[in-house]
Amino acid sequence: MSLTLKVDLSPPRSKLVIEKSSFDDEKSRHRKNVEEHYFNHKMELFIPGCAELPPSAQAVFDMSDDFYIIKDLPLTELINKDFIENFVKKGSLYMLSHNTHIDKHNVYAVLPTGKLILSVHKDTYEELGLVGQPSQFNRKVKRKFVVEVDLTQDIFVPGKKNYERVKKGFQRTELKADFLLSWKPRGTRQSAGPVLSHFEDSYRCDRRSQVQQTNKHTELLLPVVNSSELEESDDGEWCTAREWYEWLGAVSCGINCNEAPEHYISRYSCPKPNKLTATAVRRSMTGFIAPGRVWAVLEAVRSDMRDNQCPSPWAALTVHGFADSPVSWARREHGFHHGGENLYTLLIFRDSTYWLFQAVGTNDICP
Amino acid sequence: MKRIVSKGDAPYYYLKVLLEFEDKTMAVDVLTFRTVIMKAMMSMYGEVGAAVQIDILKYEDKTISAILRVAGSNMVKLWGALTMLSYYDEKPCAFRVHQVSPFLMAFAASSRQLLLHTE
Amino acid sequence: MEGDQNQDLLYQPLPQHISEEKEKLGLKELDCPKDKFVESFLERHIQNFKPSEKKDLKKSYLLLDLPYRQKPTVAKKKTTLNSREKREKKVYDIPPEHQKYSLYVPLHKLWLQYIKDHLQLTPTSNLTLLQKKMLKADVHGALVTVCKSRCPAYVGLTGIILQETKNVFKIITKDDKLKTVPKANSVFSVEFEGLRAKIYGNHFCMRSARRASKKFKMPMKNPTIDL
Amino acid sequence: MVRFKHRYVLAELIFGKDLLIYNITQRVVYAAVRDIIEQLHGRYGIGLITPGLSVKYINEYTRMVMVRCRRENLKLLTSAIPFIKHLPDGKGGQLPCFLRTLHVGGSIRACQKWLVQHNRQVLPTLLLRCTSKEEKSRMRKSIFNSTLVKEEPWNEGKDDT
Repeated sequence: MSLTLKVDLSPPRSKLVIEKSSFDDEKSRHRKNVEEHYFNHKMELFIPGCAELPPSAQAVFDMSDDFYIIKDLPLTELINKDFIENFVKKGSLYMLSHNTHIDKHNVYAVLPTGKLILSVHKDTYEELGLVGQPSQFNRKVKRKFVVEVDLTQDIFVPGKKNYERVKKGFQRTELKADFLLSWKPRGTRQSAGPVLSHFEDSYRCDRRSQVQQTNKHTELLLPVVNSSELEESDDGEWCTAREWYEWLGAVSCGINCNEAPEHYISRYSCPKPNKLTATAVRRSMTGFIAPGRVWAVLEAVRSDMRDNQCPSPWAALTVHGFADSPVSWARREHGFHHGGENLYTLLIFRDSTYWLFQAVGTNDICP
Repeated sequence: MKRIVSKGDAPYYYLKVLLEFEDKTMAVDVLTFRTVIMKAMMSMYGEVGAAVQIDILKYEDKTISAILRVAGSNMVKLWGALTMLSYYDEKPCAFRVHQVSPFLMAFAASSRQLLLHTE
Repeated sequence: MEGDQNQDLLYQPLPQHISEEKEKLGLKELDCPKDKFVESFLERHIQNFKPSEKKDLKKSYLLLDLPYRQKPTVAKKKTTLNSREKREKKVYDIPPEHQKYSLYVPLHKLWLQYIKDHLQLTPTSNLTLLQKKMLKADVHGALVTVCKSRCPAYVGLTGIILQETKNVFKIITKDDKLKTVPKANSVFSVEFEGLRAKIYGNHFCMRSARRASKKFKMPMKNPTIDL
Repeated sequence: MVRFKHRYVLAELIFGKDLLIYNITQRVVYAAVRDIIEQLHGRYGIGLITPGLSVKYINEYTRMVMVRCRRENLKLLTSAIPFIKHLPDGKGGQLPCFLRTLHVGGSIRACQKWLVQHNRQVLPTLLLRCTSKEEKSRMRKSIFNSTLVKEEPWNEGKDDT
């Protein structure tokens, strides 16, 4: 009987992974976590107790690191032999289609490992003629398919069967998109200029730099956390990790949580116990950020904390991934569903322990 | 090293909403805004629905937009009630739900609205 | 086997112990010819015994039991092979030495003429009428391309149709390979005279002879063009 | 078997102390239940409860009401029933009244069985309320008649009082 009176009012599932570890631990996965989160669009560093960013972190933020946007780039250009030889194989190339929503459009990405990932709709998939996997998130009704093409394979050259097939498929379907691009040549620290000149002749390219923003807080209440304990204490001496995470979110969104307004409006206030701090600084960077940049910031903050450049008990580094990226961490598939959450926060303590919060939405595989 | 994985229902859900009146010049203060939400819940889910605790974490009266917090189990109810609202005080209006997330942090950035300046 | 034994029993001489005691039982040898005895026996026992019946009796044997007689079978003359035999004799198979694209180019040319004749193509021809005609047309010899398929491996395949069965097309490709492509869940495109017709394989799943005679109804059983 | 499964809620109408008989119809109770659901659960509640809701039985003398609803929404109904405070008396006024849920059954038959049993148990309490002797004897007689069929040990003791 189709007419059921049961109404499902349960919210969509979500996952929050909280990990506690130490940077010195050999098994620590923080490096992998940072480096495998390929497509980031916002990075935010929050340091309480300082009016200014500590010097080395400031230096990393100020460093210019541009990214490019290429308009209406056909996918056939991505399997161009010159392009693969000169750029894909000679550095870390990050490319992500822009203004494509993963729940509505086809989304393409090039990972620094040389994989071209296409998250395409059923109709496109049937026309494309390349073998892929149905998406993890709607297995029953196969609506999305993920196709992977390894660009760095030795046999992936013109004339070979697989190459020709991919090329024909791209030509037939005439797939194209705006792409965000960032390229780091291996070894040398030169800019990604050559990539731009490669495309400049035939496509509209734009050079962009990240948007920086600094916010200063004064008289802010800080929740007290215990670096060795994630869970609630028996006598309420510190806040739980989850409470802290919510609070940091509130600060990032510019919510004043020092005092709660009347109950009719909101009952949220800074979790207890808390401590007043005179100043705090929040620096953010928005754009297309390569994981290397995030890693540099993390290293800088850690060295600053080691050198006692700032009197803060901890520092928090939050990295937001693209909601429409086809992958979250490494090659784990990512979808949008309700929110497309794809972000992580590192809470760095002075004693080189850290907490890692990985927030993923409904259409995500647990990292 | 310790790892906690919390799956399933999140304790709270957050919604980024915008209230739109046909009459663009309408000025709405935070108390009225709260009342609009309560009225919406009242008509859809009755007194039981109106009793649901909804926190307005942040409110901007220029754009009439807000960040709401609601218990996970009531999120679908709230979202539904906001969607069904069409009149307040006999003035046509509508809620636009921009973002929904179980993590408040997710509202700090929205990659879909990012880089619109490149257009 | 059992029947044989019974028969033997019936015509056997009397058992030993009876023939030994003949006198005691009062059995006598016949003192007249056998047929006379039978005649008088019948006359005595059958009421209204007509002499004409006697003739009938003479004509045929009177059997005391009825042995099974097999009818001699007449072998039927076979004119055609059934489809299993055809398959066994590899009538449908195209031998490898004939799997050459160049061999079938004339067939394709012939088909182009045929389709031109069949459709009576003019710049002003009615499109719906063309579609209807195309639906009934024979596609052997047409140059088709698989432009969409649920299975990606078939997409992009181009060649001349050599055979059409209920569920598959057999296509010879330009590099002399014979491919069998199922009609279901694929879309084929045929090009001729500057026109491109798309064949939705899901609605084409029938033998070509049946397709020519079948009436296609507009709300089809499988309604969508979705694969 | 594919069918809609229902639940039947037996409730008692309580109008303060007086024993007057009011003219309460099935329609009045139905409207009251719907109104209270709308007030408590809004349009959503109405949407859930309306298919399958009906007042199957009402007895003005014993003041019993039987309300039917779909099995999935039993909780919705039973949680809303106690909030009914008034019933219209048919003359434009409101009658203070509330419903006391006595029994929930899966079929009308089960509810009827329970109701018969219940009424039998209630009869002796009516006896106590009787004032005149004549009334008392009439009551006794009717109790005797109703309990004669099944001899159960409890009514002998009660009869003596």
